[in-house]
Amino acid sequence: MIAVLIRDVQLALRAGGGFGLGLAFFLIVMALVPFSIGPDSALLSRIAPGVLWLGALLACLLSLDRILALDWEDGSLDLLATAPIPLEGLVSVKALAHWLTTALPLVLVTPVLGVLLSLPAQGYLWLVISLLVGTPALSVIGTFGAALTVGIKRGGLLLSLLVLPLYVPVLIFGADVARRGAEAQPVQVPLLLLGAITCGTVALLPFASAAVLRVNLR
Amino acid sequence: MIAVLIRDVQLALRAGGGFGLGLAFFLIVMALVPFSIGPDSALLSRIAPGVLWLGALLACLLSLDRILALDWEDGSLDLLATAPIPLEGLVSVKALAHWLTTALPLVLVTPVLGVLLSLPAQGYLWLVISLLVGTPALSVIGTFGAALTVGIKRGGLLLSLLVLPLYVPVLIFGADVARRGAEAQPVQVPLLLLGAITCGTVALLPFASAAVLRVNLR
Amino acid sequence: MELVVSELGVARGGVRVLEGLSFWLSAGQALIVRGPNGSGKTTLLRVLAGLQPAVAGTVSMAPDCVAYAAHADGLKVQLSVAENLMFWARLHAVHDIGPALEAFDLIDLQDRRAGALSAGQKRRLGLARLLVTARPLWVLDEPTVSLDSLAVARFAAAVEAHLRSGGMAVIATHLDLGLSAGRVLDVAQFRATRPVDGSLDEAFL
Amino acid sequence: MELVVSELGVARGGVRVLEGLSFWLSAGQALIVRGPNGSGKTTLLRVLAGLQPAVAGTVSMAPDCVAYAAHADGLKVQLSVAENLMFWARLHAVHDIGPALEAFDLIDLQDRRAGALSAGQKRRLGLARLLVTARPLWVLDEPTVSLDSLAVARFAAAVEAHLRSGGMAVIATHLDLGLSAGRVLDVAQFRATRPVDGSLDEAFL
Amino acid sequence: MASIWEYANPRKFLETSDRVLPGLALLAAILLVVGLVWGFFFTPDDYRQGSTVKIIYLHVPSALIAINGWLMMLVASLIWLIRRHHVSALAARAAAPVGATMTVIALLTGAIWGQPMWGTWWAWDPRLTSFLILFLFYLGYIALWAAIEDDDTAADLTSILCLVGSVFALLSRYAVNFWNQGLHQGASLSMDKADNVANVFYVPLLVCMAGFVMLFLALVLLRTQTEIRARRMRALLARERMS
Amino acid sequence: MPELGKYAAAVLTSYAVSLLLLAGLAAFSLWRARRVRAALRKVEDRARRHG
Ligand code: HEM
Ligand SMILES: Nc1ncnc2c1ncn2[C@@H]1O[C@H](COP(=O)(O)OP(=O)(O)OP(=O)(O)O)[C@@H](O)[C@H]1O
Ligand SMILES: Nc1ncnc2c1ncn2[C@@H]1O[C@H](COP(=O)(O)OP(=O)(O)OP(=O)(O)O)[C@@H](O)[C@H]1O
Ligand SMILES: [Mg+2]
Ligand SMILES: [Mg+2]
Repeated sequence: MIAVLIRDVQLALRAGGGFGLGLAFFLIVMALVPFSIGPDSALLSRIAPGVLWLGALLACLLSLDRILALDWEDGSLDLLATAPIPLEGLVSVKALAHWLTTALPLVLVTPVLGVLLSLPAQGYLWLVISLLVGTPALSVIGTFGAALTVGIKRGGLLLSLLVLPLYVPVLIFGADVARRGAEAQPVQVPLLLLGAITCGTVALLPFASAAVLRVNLR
Repeated sequence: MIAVLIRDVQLALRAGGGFGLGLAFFLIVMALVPFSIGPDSALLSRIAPGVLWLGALLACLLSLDRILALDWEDGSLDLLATAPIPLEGLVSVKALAHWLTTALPLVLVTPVLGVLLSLPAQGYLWLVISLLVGTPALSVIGTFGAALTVGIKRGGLLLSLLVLPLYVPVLIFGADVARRGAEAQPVQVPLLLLGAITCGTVALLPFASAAVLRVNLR
Repeated sequence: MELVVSELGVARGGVRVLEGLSFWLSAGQALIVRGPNGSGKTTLLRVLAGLQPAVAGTVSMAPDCVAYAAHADGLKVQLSVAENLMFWARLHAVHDIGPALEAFDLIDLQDRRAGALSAGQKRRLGLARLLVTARPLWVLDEPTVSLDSLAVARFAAAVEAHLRSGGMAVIATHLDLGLSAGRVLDVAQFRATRPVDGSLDEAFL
Repeated sequence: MELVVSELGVARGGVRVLEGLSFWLSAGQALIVRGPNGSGKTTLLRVLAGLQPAVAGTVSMAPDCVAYAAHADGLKVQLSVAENLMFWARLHAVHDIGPALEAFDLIDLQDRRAGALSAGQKRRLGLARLLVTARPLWVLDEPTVSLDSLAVARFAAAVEAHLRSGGMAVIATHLDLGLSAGRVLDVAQFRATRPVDGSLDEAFL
Repeated sequence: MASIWEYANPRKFLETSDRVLPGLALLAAILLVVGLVWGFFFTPDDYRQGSTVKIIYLHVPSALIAINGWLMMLVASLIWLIRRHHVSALAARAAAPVGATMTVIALLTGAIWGQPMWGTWWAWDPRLTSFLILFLFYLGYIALWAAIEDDDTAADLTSILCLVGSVFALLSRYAVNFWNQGLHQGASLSMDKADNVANVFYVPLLVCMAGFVMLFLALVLLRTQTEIRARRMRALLARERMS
Repeated sequence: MPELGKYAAAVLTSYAVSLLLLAGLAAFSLWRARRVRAALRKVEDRARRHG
């Protein structure tokens, strides 16, 4: 199980492995926002927390199809399924590896982008906290979507379609925490709810993912 | 050449071919915007033209890796390269097929999404026009990016990374036309520039794409 | 330790391809599966490996005794040969990849990226994986494709060593493997006559 | 119409693998390329097909006279067998796919989705494509992999018919193709001794 | 009376539904015509909303079906997962496009109604928003069915998606509620009970709702039949292929 | 025709759009039902003839 985690992280770090690409995508999309909205910094600072959350979510989303599809294509997934680890464990480890290599760097880089979008000073702390609490749910839900679409060629877009509505609650609470933080309002309630969603998905969704994967390998 | 166009459109329309998925992605991302920004419709209506342009651009972007990578993976691209059509023609036709199956539906559906984002009434016409003029450039530039990254496994994210900076001018002028339209200001200048960019890329970029593809096949 | 397959029926894409297939393999024996294209060899092997369920009959061996190798070798092109092998070894709690590298003449290639191997070299690496799984039953689908004659001989030697140490092997192939032992089973005789599987039969026909 | 290859050098991944390779093939002749794994057969064939440049020497034939078939068959899994073939036929301005279907016994399968074929059936479809390209030189990389003996015989018949009608073929393989004609070229003897190609040589050594 | 599971046999289902369908379709047509004509021509205008109140005869029934259609799919998916009756999975598949269409109708009529009433086509009101999310779930469900070839695999995957999706749909409902308190009417059919005109709107609305339910049932039965036949055809073609 | 007042456009479009969608769905379902039924009959006949 740890071997799988190590391998996945190692693969992500190798050339062509995709580490940093999610990050770069995030950076560029955030850089494009002022070009499309216009350079008005009062406007930008109002939408900054929301846009940063949305951008992080999209960057996560785009890297989802690397979680399982690569292993499927080269036949590793068949071999992993016959290896002596339970599938539930496998999907959990894969979600963890995705979080470590994709979501965590995003969280760490958000403050920099906050500057680009004139995020108010008091907003940084809660933005980072909300992302830290919320992104594990994104990885786990994403793994479920990846397991659903694993055998479908270039299923990336379908994967997005399936996963995005599932992301809605996380996005609502996460962006709400960030927005309230930026406006110096209390954040307890949405933060608690966000935490609850994360705990719930992390605890339960791997079973659904494993079930789905089993069907797909059949 | 027409055979290739027909085949690409046919493949896109087949089950699992990806037609409509770009559209659905666009729809969903636009629906997520209010969840992240908040439901204030005055704010939404101010950022609507820019966000719609950005969304259309992202939806285009995500479907780029189907242009060439699928053909590369199953070996068709090697065979197409040895077939009796010039590579320049091949990449042009592939860009055209991408525009027909991905960009055009996006343009047609934007007005509906404008409603969701409370786009001001006078903004619709210019939004659609700017998209109609600008999206061919997106497809052609995207094909160039696809040719650059063909051969890289799951190169989708890298592709996005390479193509996004190239999209900047198109986005700036396109979103500017749409924004001025929504604010009832004159649009001629950015529209002309946008048209010029589109003509230029459509005329010249296929040569670059073909050259790059030739290198990648080596 | 033995493999008993009785009255097995297997289906692909909702169509039953083989039925009434029974055989028996004890420790140290190998079975060569033959049959024309599309006769269901690949499907049979996937069932034995536990990757898809049988539609009838039983297989006596649990899937976690089976090491499976198919057309796709499960190699990561970015990792080196040794790293690829090491991963599978760790997963199966085996510590030494030396013998596996040696058996398939991969020692010189061990630091090469797996993506920079030729077709036959890739195949050798895929086969070396079997040696680090430490599982008694090998289920192999056309293992010698793209191998040159020297490599085929090395493969035969590896299989025979595995059999001598009490292992078993089920191998589907169209080629001559150079194995001295090994019964042959032609699956063509078990071609299914009832076309679809039981439940569907009643439901939709 | 003839193929003259003289003093050819080919490189893979920046490393020269073959050099000083010359041969000569006239209409109606076939050349079987042999050599151990990793000796450079695939690389040689890609050069002949014009997919990568030679680092030295010349090939007399323009790439647009070559029909190339490699491991990947270029099939679209969503399209049917006939649709797949039809596409390539149209691209090469050939109108009738009947003979190609017949030569590889695909008539019964013609309405099947290409994704639902077995390994050997896919290969047959990939080979049938050669017949609708109407090109004189066939360059084939391990064409009979996964084929059963009947299909190998059909393949041999198709190659011989092609040769009789004035075509040529260069075929890399480890297996026996059952071709009655055909000279054999072992590439092992042309293994490169100077490791990198000329320009690099000067630059870095 | 025989066990309800008998109808899980496709042949039995086809026979029974063939018998039921014409009557059901007729009933749906009559109820819809009566309800809509009554509502459109023979009800007075509301004192506040004017003639737009007539939209209610389309808006509320379609919203009702949109939600309950998803519920029906959920139940059918569960039955498939637990008892593996093919008809059940196929019924869920057949219902999805119907539910999606109803969702679109509810959204469109609501939007058209919103323009005169709230002065905007669309507002990010919880009820409206959760409807949009429901629509997205329908889209994903249909797309997944379309993308997978093997019927049983597709049935399994879409069933699990339906299950997980339902949980998340509920979650989003609460999230959206928390996020924005909106403009939309409260959820009670007795909204106008206080007014003395209540029954004037109420009775034709009930007729329309019954009509929509019947239409839904008829369409789902018909489409399920089609799916069963298509499935049987694939099975037969597969058999043909072998011999 | 009842008097719809200043909201005539809204009411009429919503009726038109909804009825169109419903009719479209019903028509498509019927068309597909008929097509599949015919195709199945053909396959069944063929199957019966060949035993
Ligand atoms: C796009 C916009 C709209 C959507 C998606 C929408 C959706 C819904 C939904 C889901 C229901 C629930 C039915 C139920 O609970 O059984 C409903 C009921 C209703 N809607 Fe809307 N609605 C929209 C706009 C409007 C507008 C603009 C009005 C009028 C001003 C309106 C008036 C009503 C009424 C009167 C009901 C019945 C409430 C009840 O259950 O008693 N809706 N709508
Ligand atoms: N995905 C699929 N869907 C439907 N039918 C399939 C699918 N894959 C294979 N088949 C069919 O199932 C049958 C058995 O295929 P299988 O791959 O087991 O054959 P095989 O004996 O391994 O053949 P080969 O020697 O060509 O590899 C074939 O008739 C094939 O056409
Ligand atoms: N992508 C690559 N990068 C670097 N070296 C490579 C790459 N692919 C192959 N090689 C090396 O180039 C040499 C020639 O490979 P090639 O594929 O031509 O061999 P081959 O004769 O076709 O072998 P086989 O019989 O195994 O298919 C081999 O030594 C191989 O290791
Ligand atoms: Mg096989
Ligand atoms: Mg080779």
